[in-house]
Amino acid sequence: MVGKPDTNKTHQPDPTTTLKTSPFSLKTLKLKTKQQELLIRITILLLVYILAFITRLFSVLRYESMIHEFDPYFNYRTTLYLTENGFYEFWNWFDSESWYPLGRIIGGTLYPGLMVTAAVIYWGLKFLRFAVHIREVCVLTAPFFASNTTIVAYFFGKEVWDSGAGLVAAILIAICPGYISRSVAGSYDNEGVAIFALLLTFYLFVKAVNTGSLAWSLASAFGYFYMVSAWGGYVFIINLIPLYVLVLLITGRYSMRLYVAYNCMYIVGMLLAMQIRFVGFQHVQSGEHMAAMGVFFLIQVFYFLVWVKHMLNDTTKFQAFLRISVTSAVAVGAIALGLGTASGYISPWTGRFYSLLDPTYAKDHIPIIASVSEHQPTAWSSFMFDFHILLFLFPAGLYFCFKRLSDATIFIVMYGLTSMYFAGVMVRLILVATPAVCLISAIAVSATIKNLTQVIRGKTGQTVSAKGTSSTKGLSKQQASLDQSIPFLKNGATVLLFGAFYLLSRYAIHCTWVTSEAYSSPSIVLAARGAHGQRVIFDDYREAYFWLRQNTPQDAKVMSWWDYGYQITAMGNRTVIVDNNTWNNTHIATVGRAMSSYEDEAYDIMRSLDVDYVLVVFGGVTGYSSDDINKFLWMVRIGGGVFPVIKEPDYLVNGEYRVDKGAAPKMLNCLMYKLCYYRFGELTTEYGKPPGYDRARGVEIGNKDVKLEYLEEAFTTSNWIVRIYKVKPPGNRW
Amino acid sequence: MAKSPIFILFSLIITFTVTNSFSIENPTDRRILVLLDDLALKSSHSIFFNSLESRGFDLDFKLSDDPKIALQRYGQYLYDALILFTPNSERFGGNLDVAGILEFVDSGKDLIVAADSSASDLIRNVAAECGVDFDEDPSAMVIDHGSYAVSGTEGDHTLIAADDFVQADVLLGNTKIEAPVLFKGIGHSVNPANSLVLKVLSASPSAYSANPKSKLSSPPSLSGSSISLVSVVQARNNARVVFSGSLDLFSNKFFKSPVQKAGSSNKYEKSGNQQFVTELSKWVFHERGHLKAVNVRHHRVGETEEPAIYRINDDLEYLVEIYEWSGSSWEPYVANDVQVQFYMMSPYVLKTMSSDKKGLYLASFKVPDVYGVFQFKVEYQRLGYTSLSLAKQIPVRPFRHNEYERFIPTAFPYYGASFSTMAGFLIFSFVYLYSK
Amino acid sequence: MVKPSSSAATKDDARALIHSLRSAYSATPTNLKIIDLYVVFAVSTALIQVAYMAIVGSFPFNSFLSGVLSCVGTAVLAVCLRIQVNKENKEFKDLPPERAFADFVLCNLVLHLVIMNFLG
Amino acid sequence: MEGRSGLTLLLTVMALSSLHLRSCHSSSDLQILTADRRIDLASHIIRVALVLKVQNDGASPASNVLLTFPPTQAKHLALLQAAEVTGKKKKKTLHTLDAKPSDQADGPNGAKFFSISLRNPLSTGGSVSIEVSYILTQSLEPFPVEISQSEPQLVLFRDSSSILSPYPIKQQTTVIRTPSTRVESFTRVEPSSQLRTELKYGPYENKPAFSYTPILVHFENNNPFAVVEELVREIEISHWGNLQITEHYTLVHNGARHKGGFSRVEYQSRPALSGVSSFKHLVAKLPPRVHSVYYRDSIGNISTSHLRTSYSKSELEIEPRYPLLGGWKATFIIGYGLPLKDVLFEADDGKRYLNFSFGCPIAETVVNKITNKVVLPEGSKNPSVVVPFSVERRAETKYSYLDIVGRPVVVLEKENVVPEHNSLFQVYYEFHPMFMLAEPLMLTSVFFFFFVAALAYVHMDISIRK
Repeated sequence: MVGKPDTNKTHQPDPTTTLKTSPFSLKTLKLKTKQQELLIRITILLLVYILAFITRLFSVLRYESMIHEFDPYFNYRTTLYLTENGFYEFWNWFDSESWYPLGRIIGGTLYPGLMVTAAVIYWGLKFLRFAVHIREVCVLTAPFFASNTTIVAYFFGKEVWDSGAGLVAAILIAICPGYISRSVAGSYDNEGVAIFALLLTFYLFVKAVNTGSLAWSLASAFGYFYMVSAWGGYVFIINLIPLYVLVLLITGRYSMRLYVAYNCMYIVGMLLAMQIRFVGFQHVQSGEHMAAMGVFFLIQVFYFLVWVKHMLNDTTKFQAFLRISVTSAVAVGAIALGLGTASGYISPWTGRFYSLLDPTYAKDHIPIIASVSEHQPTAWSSFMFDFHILLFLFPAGLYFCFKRLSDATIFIVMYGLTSMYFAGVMVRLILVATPAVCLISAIAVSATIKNLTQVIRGKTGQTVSAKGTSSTKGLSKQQASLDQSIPFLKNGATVLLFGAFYLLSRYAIHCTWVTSEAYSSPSIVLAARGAHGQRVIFDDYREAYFWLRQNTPQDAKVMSWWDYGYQITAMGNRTVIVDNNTWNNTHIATVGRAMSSYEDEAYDIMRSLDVDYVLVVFGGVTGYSSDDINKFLWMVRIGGGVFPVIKEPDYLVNGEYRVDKGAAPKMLNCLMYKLCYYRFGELTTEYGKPPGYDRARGVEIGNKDVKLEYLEEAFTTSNWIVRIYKVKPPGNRW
Repeated sequence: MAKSPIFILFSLIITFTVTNSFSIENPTDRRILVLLDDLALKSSHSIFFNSLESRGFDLDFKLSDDPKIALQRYGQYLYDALILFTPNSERFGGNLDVAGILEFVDSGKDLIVAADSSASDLIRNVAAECGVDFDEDPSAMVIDHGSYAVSGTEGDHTLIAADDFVQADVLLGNTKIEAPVLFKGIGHSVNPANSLVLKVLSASPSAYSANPKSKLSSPPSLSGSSISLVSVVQARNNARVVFSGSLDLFSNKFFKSPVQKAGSSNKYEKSGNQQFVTELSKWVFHERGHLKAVNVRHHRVGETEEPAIYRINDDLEYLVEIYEWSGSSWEPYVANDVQVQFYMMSPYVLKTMSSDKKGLYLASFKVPDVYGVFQFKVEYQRLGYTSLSLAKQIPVRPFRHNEYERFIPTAFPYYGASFSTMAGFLIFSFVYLYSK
Repeated sequence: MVKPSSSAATKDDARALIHSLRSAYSATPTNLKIIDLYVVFAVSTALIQVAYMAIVGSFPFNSFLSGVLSCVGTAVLAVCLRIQVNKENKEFKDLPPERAFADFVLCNLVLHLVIMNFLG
Repeated sequence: MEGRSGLTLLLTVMALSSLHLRSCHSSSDLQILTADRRIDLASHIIRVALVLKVQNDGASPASNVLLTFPPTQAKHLALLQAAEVTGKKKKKTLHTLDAKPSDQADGPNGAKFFSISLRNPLSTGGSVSIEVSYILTQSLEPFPVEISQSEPQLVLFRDSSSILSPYPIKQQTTVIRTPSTRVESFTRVEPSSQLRTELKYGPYENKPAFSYTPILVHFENNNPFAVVEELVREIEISHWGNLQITEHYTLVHNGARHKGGFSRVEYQSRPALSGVSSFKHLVAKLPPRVHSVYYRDSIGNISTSHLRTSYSKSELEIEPRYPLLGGWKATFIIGYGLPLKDVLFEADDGKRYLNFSFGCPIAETVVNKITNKVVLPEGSKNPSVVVPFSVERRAETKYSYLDIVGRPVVVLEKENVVPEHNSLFQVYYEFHPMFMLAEPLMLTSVFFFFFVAALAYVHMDISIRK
């Protein structure tokens, strides 16, 4: 707590200082040796590196060093297993504790990159005799990789524009909320390392395109491999890069370098990616990867044509040749693709992919995807929240890029535009867009500032020559107009410059504020302000999970909604029916059905699944709004999607969802309602309100004397947030 | 005042001794509480009681309104079985009530209930809770003009000679009951919803249940062989309960009296009651038909120790030993219908186990080609025997990455190709380097 | 009525093409020719495998993939090498052929290692 | 369980007759003039104070006095202390005598002997008065064994109305203190009486040796039956001025098992009526000037704990994540640091020694098995231990931050530990201060190399650019 403010105070000025120094470095560039500039650059990078790490430690200071949210708990559990049992056991791990009774092949159904990374770090530290706990390693993995990302961002920016832009990009991405949201300490999730891998791949690919060397493209292939091993988002890469190649071909910017870069990267990358069991043959089978293959063949044909054209330098003959070959090629390609899809050899696109292309798709077709909050389309506010001024710098950056088109800038532009679109479709994909936005805005910032400084310093000639390529034409034009009215322009420039600095400092402040307020709470421990403004901690989740761990039989099966599956297995160490890896819709629907049907029907379902305990999350006492009652309609929908006996209208009263007296009779008597409100009617939650007043919904509940016949209350946490019920054995005499 | 603590002390000590008498090692009951309406029953039913005592039970007779009736003290049951010869008392002394009796049964103890015409609501409730419904009409009795017992005085045919026994040696012993059983009392029907209740002695098709005094106005609620005279319930926890519609069934009078069934010429000196009741009491007090399954184990074929997890397509063996309690010792149980399931939401394997005649049952089969958390299930319910239900959880995993078959012949060309390319690469690099 | 004419046109076009191509190709330096030979070898192997797969079906799919991809990969890499060492390509003047070949070897090594892993 | 002990109890009852016969020829000719015994059943730790006045009628002087315990008690005997009293009420002084299990063969039905060796042998006709205090653990059987949330917890205590002794006792009384007046029943052995929370047996006159009359006291005891099944304390010495203690607890409520469901409403609204035998929080008495105290378990911090520090002692009040009802378990870890100068001293022979408390800091808990691991700094040699009572000792090696040869660990194990065991123990070891420099040197060298590398890089960088 105390440590928090001063840490970011010390690093607050960073952006500004660095900004000051970047032009300063330009100036010194002529006057003194390059070492100083290098030194300054390195120090800035170092500071940024540290800043990126520290700014993500709010959660540790506020709460403790712990794993956040849901999926990270699975990752943590698997990492633990990996470190304890070694890689081969992990690779072949069949987990019988989740998805009872089906079980889950962990090794074949996860992206191992994250776990392996953490484990390697852990083993490394242990080898150096640093007695750290694996939890600490997991907690700090995301920030660590965020720091690495800044370095990559620097090089990328340098590659695309110049080192100044690189530095700015590094700074921007170091504190950009859109990225921080998924990489604070404790959010031990694939995205943490994936963004690093993504940016690295892109950087290396651009590098390869620029140099046209096999080595770089090989490196980018490895980057791609790491990305594939880390996150499902690799599909974005495997579609963006071909698209980029295609665009270059169309705009007539085709070059041998491109050919070299793409082919090597594609072939080797694909082969490497196939080594990940979860990905397997998708590269040659699923429709999502076909674009890349198509472009691969296309570019071969194209190369061949160019070659032939070059061989026989006579246009008429070449056109004839073109006619033949193209028609035949197109025919062959079409037939092949048709056959592939017809024989079901090339699988059609998956639901998530569809929902990417068409935002409304999920809502009507796949409730299980739509039910996840982070799959919702993004609101403008969240854009503003996550990008702040970058949102305005982005177009400016695009403008600069277009002003100085090169293969690299085209790439970054495309990356920016596509990822922005996807970010608009799904909230979580803001993450993918963040690096692009940062880079492009960085270009804008550095370009403007450079121009302004040059204007101020008046004598641009040398700087231009000094910075070689940098937008000579634009500047010299400015020169022309600039010669007449220097003083006025200078003042304007100074003003603008300070304005820019002001904006950037605003950005920095905004970022720190967002990080500390919004993105640093581990949704497993809830904090609230008490009556006298003091901080109240609701630690009910862990209370319940630990109770399960200590006081239930080792092989007890716990039924809960899938959100809590990972946490129960990781912290409660008990078998669950469904969990957050939503691979089997029917199984989840069964649980949804049990929750939404009457107690006796539910009892049969639970018996058939050997359920011993039922766990529900209930916010009625504390006013915790994301509880099972508010999620209940999704259970009904998902259950009804498979079992038509469950009908959503039965739980609604003329279209509205309510739990008070006016609620639908089926609602008042379904299992979920009973379990949440069992004996809640006797409790007075708020002064001056009748007993049984639900603070999360703000109503007095409709069914106050809930009787349970087949279950009994086994445990309820101190704030009632988690309630656990025991399933009774069947009747003795009947 | 000064005496009670000592009494308590003794009762405590006794309870200690009791608690480990009803053990899995010796399922036969020891101490039986007998509740009577009046102590006269003690003499009028002495043969029955004496037979029990001679078989080593110690009976504790109490009047139904005795204030010191208590089945348990501090959560320890003082008795293993309860005999209710109290057809008419509406409530018991002490704190014993319907709930108490049912709790007694639900904790694995045994119960004999003898009702009679005008059976009390208490009895009716206990019965109803076990799926036995006595005739609502309080004054109704079972009347049978077809197969009544011929006796000196021409009665109203409420004394009937029933001989429609259930066919189960485990219930009624091996020796066939020749003479019909005398019955005089109320009839009941078994609730079809309850699968655990079973008719032991049912009335003849010509019987019906009505008030013998009054004229039969409406058709009788119960009639024909749907009327059950004596029924048994074996609860899921193997507690055993007997319901008899007649108290006299157990009486010395009926035990001794000769019987001749109407319409049949042969006449017996002695009714079947004694044999019937004795055999039935042997069953209900777990002297017979009590099974136990011990050291359940399973392993891969050719191995001995139990693995923590199986792989798909493993061959495994499942063994269990089943013994039957003979009243004095555990004898090997011999049957050919014990089945084991390999179960995950539905049985993937269902196999009848082969038995060497010494109680060991064995089944060997191949794990199906499905991974998941399976269970070995033995659900053995045979008429009259205690039901065995064993479940043992075992996960089944898919192949490891190195357990798939290698070097498939069809793939050799591919191998060849890839190796040839490697070779080609080497050759090429040589040629390329030295070509200049 | 269009088709025959066009087909006829294509026929003699093709003949002319072949001829001029052969003449043009004879001018290429030997080291490029070696590479071309290598490429042809790789591609043909790939095609054979595809044909074989079409016959016996794609049961050991990973083996098939590794087989074909190794060929394709080598071919592509060889083409890349060809591009880089080709004197006529201005883009690669600053890239010495030794470096190019070293990269080529590196890529091949990686490729074949992965293939080995993937084959079984 | 009850059944078996019950049977043994019956057996003892039957065996009594034979005892009376055998008692005449007992080991020596001592006799006890007066004996009075106070048994305190207030908590689940039974503390017994026994005052004997022993007289020697034999010809030969007796050097030691025997005490006898029935086998069940001997099994649960946690601590046995004896002291000789001299002087009268006003200026009475105590001299501790050492009491140890005697090697003598067991008495009738396996009664175990403990011998107290007197300061100076008791001459013929002389008499001495001895104060014996011993502690029994886990000798209260919950009965009924399972209770629901609304019921109070009843327990049974078994003993003998007359003191079991190898010597005839002229006059004796036994007073049993119960936590409350709610006594369900107790065996009467006249003269016996109950007034408020005290049951008085006796005075009995002229009981022969080995006389034993079983009594049962069945009473309500709602005090927390907090038992630590296993406690592992790791005490790590760092010569940089800090002593780090980490304690791993496995806590269980050892009273009557909880039956049926747990209703939070009941528990919140009527704490007086429901779950009376459960406990929410415990108090750990830590040494003064503790710092950086933490309280966590395998899944993270536990936020409910308060630390009160004063110059004399610090109290840490901890709440498990959930209230412990009968049979419920909780595992947790307490860690804290201490300034080294409070606990580490230098002996005259140049050795250093750690002086620290042995037992479990949590009040009124029984520890079934305690393991104290003293981690000495790397490079310290031949450690030796001084403990006021018998413990098992092992040696281990632990690798911690930047260790090369590892740190020697002294492991001390003891079973059946009660708060009275919280006495100081010492670990002596030799340590050369040079070892303190090892780690800083390593670190500095690493940094040095790092900078050299950086330097090299910078120069390389220039060479490329030029």
